[in-house]
Amino acid sequence: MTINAATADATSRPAPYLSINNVEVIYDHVILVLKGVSLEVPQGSIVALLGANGAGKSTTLKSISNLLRAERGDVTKGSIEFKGARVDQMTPNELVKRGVIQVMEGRHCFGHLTIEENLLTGAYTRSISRAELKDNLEKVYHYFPRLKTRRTSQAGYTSGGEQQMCAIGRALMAKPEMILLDEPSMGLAPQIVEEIFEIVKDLNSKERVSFLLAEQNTMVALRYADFGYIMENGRIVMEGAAKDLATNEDVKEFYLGLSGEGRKSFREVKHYRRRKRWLS
Amino acid sequence: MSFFFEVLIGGLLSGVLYALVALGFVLIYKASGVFNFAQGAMVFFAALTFVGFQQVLPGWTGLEAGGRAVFWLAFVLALASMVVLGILTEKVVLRPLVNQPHITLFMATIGLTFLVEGIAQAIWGANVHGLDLGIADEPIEWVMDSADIIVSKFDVFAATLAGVLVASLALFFQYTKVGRALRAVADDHQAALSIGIPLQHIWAIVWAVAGFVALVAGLIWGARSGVQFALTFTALKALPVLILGGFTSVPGAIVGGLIIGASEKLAEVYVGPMVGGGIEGWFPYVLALGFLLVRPEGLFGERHIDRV
Amino acid sequence: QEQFIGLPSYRVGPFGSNGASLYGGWIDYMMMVNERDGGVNGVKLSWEECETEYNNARGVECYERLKNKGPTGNSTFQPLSTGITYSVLEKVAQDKIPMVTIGYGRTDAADGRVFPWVFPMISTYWTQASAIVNYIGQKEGGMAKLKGKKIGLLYHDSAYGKESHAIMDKLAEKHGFELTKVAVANPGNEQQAQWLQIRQLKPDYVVLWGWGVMNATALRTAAKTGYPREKVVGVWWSGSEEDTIPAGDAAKGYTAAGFNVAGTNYPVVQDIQKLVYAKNKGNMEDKSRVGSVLYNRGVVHGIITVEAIRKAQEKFGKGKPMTGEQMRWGFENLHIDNKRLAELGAAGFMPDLNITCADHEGAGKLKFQQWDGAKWTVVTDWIEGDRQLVRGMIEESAMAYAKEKGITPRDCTKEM
Amino acid sequence: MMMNDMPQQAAGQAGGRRIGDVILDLQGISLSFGGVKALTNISFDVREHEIRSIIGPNGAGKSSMLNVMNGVYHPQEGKILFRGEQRQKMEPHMAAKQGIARTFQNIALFKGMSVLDNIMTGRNLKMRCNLFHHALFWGAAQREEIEHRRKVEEVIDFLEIQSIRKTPVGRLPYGLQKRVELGRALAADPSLLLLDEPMAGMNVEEKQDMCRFILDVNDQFGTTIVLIEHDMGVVMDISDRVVVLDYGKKIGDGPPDEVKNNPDVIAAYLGTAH
Amino acid sequence: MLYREAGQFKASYQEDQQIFPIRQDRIGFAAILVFFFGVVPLVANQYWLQAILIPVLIFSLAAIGLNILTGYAGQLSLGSAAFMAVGAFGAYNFMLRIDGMPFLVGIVLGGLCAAAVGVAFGLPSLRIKGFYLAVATLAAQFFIVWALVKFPWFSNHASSGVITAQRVEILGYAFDSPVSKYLLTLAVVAVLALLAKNLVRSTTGRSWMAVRDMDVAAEVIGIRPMHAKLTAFAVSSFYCGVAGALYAYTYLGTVEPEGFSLDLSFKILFMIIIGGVGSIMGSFFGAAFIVLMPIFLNVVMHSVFGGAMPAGMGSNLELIIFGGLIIFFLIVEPHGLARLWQLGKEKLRLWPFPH
Ligand SMILES: Nc1ncnc2c1ncn2[C@@H]1O[C@H](COP(=O)(O)OP(=O)(O)OP(=O)(O)O)[C@@H](O)[C@H]1O
Ligand SMILES: Nc1ncnc2c1ncn2[C@@H]1O[C@H](COP(=O)(O)OP(=O)(O)OP(=O)(O)O)[C@@H](O)[C@H]1O
Ligand SMILES: CC(C)C[C@H](N)C(=O)O
Ligand SMILES: [Mg+2]
Ligand SMILES: [Mg+2]
Repeated sequence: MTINAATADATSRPAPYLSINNVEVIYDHVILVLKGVSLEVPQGSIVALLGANGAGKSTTLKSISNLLRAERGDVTKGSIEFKGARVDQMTPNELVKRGVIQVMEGRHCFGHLTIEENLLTGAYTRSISRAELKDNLEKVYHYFPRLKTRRTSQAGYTSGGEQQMCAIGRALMAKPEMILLDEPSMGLAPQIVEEIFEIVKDLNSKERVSFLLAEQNTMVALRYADFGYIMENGRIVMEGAAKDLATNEDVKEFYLGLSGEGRKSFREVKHYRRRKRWLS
Repeated sequence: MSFFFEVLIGGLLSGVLYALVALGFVLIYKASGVFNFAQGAMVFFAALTFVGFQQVLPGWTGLEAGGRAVFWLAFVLALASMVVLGILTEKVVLRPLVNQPHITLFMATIGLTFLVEGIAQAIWGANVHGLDLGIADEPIEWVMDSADIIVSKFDVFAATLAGVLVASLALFFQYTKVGRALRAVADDHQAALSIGIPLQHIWAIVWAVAGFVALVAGLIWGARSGVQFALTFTALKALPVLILGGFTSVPGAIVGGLIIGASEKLAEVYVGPMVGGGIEGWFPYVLALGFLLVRPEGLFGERHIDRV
Repeated sequence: QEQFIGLPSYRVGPFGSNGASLYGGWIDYMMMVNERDGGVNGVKLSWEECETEYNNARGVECYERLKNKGPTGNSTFQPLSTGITYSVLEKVAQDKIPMVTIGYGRTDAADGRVFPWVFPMISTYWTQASAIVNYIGQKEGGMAKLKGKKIGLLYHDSAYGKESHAIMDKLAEKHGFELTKVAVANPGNEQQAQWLQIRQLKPDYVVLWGWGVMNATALRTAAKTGYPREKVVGVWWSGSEEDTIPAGDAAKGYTAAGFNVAGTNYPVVQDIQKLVYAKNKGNMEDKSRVGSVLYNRGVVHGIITVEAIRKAQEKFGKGKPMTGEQMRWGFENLHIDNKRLAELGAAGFMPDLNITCADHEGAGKLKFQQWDGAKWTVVTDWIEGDRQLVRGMIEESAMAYAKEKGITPRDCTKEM
Repeated sequence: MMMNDMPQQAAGQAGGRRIGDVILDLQGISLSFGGVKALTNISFDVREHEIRSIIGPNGAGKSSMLNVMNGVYHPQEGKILFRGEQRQKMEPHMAAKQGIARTFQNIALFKGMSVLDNIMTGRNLKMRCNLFHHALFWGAAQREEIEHRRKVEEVIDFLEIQSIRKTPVGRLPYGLQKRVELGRALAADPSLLLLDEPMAGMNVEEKQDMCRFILDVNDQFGTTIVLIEHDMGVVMDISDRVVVLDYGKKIGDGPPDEVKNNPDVIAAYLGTAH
Repeated sequence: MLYREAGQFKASYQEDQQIFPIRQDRIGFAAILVFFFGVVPLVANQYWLQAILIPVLIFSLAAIGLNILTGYAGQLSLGSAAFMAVGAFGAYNFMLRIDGMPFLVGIVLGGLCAAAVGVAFGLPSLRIKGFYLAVATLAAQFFIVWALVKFPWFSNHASSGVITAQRVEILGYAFDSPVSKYLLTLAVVAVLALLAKNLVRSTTGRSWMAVRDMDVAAEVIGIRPMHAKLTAFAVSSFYCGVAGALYAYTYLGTVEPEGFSLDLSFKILFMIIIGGVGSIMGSFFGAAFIVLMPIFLNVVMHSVFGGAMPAGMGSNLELIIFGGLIIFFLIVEPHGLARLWQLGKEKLRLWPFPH
């Protein structure tokens, strides 16, 4: 069922930058969540990881950034390589230093720190001058002007959207090469969603930051991504160039809500639909 | 009236000593959200290690017993032991328990308490020791002469030391990069990990600093009541100070200490006799409770953020 | 042939150092007896320790665990904790194991008619209190001089500390001194308020009724508030090296009661050093503490236990291990006069002792020792308590217990 | 469909939706936290049986508005009338008693409990047995438990979460948690249901399902719904009326089509992309 | 393969609500009951009964009490020992002062005293949370013990403040022997454990857990946090109080206020954390662990090293190993022995397949 849309330009694709090979993840020693996931992110690209709730997107990202252990999860099989080196045994700190950072789903700001302090902690791994730090801060404020007005508030008291911006801004402060972005659009106003994806695009093209983003908002994700993977039940069930996926009938129906004659009103969807399952 | 002041001043000064122990708790709580039950045991461990080295060093090195050289060497070695203890704690206890509920970490520090108490006594024996810092615990004469109020030299010294320690730690937390990272870790382990804050280092640092604070507290308390197992109980004195001042506030520890110290002494002296005395054991807690009802996060503690 | 003795000791926890010294002395004495005499009439002493941590529940567990060890079961139970004493008080009668509580425990158990299985030997807390008052009277130049004097009682705010109240009140009434009780909350490592109160009050003497860290802190704080240590008189649980060494210079001049004295120049202690430590065998990790107050107190425990075995064997068969019941008889008929003490190498080391069916206390005499900054020196001869007064109170209290529990007191004229 | 034996909702039978009277009337609400003005002089109303949406940029005060409605926040100024009665200072559990249920933006499920138990808590208000009955778990308590369990099972069927009944909610993926939260609110048979971004973090298919649930609740039981949502597709499709907030101020109010074309709203919120 | 639930279907909600929905569990549980009620009294010697089983049972009860408060209602408390003391002294005074007071009524009244005191000290929980509350409950711990020492009325003017429990008699039958005391304790604990299990799986328990997990949300859905917290305090203290009364009557016989020290409070806290926070069964595991482990170490130490080691060293090694084991267990399973047990069963269910 895999659409091998990429075959044509396979040769021209850059060497794997981040690659995950056949990774299996088990939580709590008994709950098998990822059942052999493989995917690649070429340097300088935006790759989207799509899939329903509970498919294992976040788990995949966490297995890359090595945050799994803190949740009593374990990579029991497979390997993860970044720029040719195995990274599965590295601490998150080492990974961040190598340029891979994750923005976790559900915001996770430091509630008792102010917005500005939150951003500053983002630069923890870098040893830079005060001036440069300030510069970086300004850059983030430039991307998210809302944060600037709330800079002295404790993050715990800011609105959901503000926290999301704070989390992304904080990651930017680390000046990463590769960002693992988990559901960036969740809870954001449409305008901000667009803005955030514009920022992603911007960083990608201007600063050659690569992105692996897990998204539910398939429509927007596919619009900005170069390549996409679709996950179901802990497995990759489909992969392909973003524009190909966007035109695939199944994807259109199940992930974009478009059927034959274009978008259907939410009011009109009369019956619960059973998703077509690719596997298991 | 002078009696009142005597009690008040005595109370304030002992309050500072409570603060010194409370400080160790605050450090660790602030940096990892862990309520370190082992703080009292660490105070004991530190003091015992110091005294132990003081006793064995002359034999090992031929230095003059009770001399300055031995004192400082013992201090350095005790400090080194505390740092090692801190690092080991991080490696063996905290690292595998990252991101676990606070109560689990709390319990782990209880296990640590047994461990530390056992190790301390297994190495140095269970004997009690005296400890002399060279500053007599006697009234300052000119105050005594002029106002007939007892103010102990030793207490003033200890209070100054505690004040300096508190001030520098407060600044450290508020204004340095590491200080900020510490606070971040306390809020959310996982998020801190995700942005590359090396929890391991941070925790090792904090536990080492807490070990240093424990050493200072141990020396001072040890000089006051001897180096013996009961030093672990100093922690009990620190608890009401903590809740009154707020678990997360370094200056809170000092202010809480002052309030608790002064009021418990005054209560014991003026209220105690009416109800048969011995109220010092619970009075600080009841007082702290009263404060908490007005400010549930302690005087200077961070407010608990509770949003929906 | 072995005589088994279960030792519910404590070597960790807040009183670990006290327990280590005392049980050390006791064990060393038994080792010495085994070495020197090959046991008691050929019956070797054997023992097993059980860590109680000075904790009642664990004490009970130790009691039960040790109960049936050895060929004849545990022959005596001596937990060195009033709390544990209370917890096993009824069990010892059921299991027929004599409990000997030397200088602690339940005071009214000295009435052997009601408490056949319990022996608060040498001296009870009440006798001690009155002996201390007698000592103070002696110092002042006669009991009559006590009238109008002020005595402060600084006590550990617990059942143990409160044990002093009833008797001290009585004595204050009798001798006409003014008694002020000052409580110290557990654990007692902060006493600023109490001593400022004392300073305000300016008592002629302060009786220190403490245990553990409270003692050293009291002395330290007395020094801090300028109260002369010469005027502080401690009870026997406040008068050991464990209390004075941590107090450092502040302890100089402090006097405390004791039913045994410190020092190594008693033949019995020297025998231990010769026969045990010279062979690298002793129980004490820190040999310099051999001869300390609590260590020697442990030796007293040893002497009393061994002499009771000897006594019991005289009646029930030499060279045989004794059962608890037989041991009880031994304890109840224990007479250690000064001659015997001299034979044991313990003349002046502890008071002579005469236990009877009715009187399980048996001595009621104390010596007072003063700390000179490095060691204890005995400053008085044996001073007796007001045994008549105390005995009256004991009997009253014991009878009340008997009534509550439905016990008919033994008729001691019919014993033996 | 199912749940048709829920007694007290007589209205809205046979799928006929009719908007009724004002059920909740907010007049001149102002709320601030320290220096932050979260809401400034906001007035609007909610009518019986309608789906009323609140939209606005992040930090506009939408969630705060919901918190005001059910008593979590107490506004400094303004009046709140529920079914024509002015509310004095109102604690959340009193609001619940009056029939207001809600879901939360950051899922507020009881993490240590199973799905079933979570939804059962929704029926808490309807339970009559006391502690002693519960301790014995016999007779009345058991009967009551079973009776409510039946209702809860209906909710579970309705939301199609039968298979995860006994799973601890902490382990569930985000979307399902949202659904469970809706279930907990529904279990209380609310007359007014406040939903704070119920579809955040869902893909289109799941959103469709969720819309269906919301519409069905609204249709069948006539439950009034106040909805906060950032997906304009959803909001415009299913709401009857929409309020637009911008940094604490109301900048628009009316039927979807009108709001969609309001220039202020476009500038502040929708942007040009939509 | 024996441990499978396949083929067991629940036809009614009633069946689904059973405490042990799986048949094998029911059989196992029945076997355990038979063992403890029927076999143990026949085979256990006095040491096991008096020094191990009775205290384990009593501490289990106290741990259930604390678990209700901390594990289910989320209110951390360090005052459990004090509530035990109230139960013990309460029961003592009821039996002392009211002639012919039946034993069981006496201990229930003792428990009720504890419940009342518990509610009083629980009032601050309406405002104070987490560790702040934990430290605040220390006020209860110290104050209660102080009051019991200070006011001689409580101990019937015994000079030492120590009370001696009256004889235990039910309907003329005297519970004197270890076996009868054991059975009495077991019966009381079993019944109360069952009631506790019922409570926590009912609406009451759910509202406790709701308040624990998120009190704002609980309030929003109509649970009154005040009511939930105070009932938790009341029930919890009641359990601790009854445990305290049993402690005095069937275990020690004589108790003093200081016996109910902070140490004991901590011990009970250890029990629930090691056993499993929020698990009735875990309370039993935890109590057994905390009571047995030091004894076990002590015995092992003696038999392995005997006299070979300096005397103090053995005791210190015990401490070290005990502390180490606590940490070890927490690392292996932060949710306690009860969770370990559950995971074990889950594995068994899947066995021989890994997932
Ligand atoms: N800590 C954990 N312990 C046990 N199971 C977990 C844990 N975290 C996640 N899971 C399970 O792993 C599966 C995948 O979860 P994951 O969070 O990776 O999904 P997702 O694709 O990110 O979903 P969503 O879109 O809802 O975020 C889910 O079924 C979930 O229940
Ligand atoms: N309890 C509080 N304390 C302090 N400030 C608060 C509190 N609650 C809300 N605020 C502030 O009020 C403003 C409105 O917040 P609210 O959560 O209502 O926004 P929102 O419209 O729901 O935004 P979003 O769409 O991002 O969820 C924000 O700036 C927030 O920081
Ligand atoms: C050595 C101990 C027996 C003294 C103690 N205070 C007690 O009486 O319990
Ligand atoms: Mg996810
Ligand atoms: Mg919101």
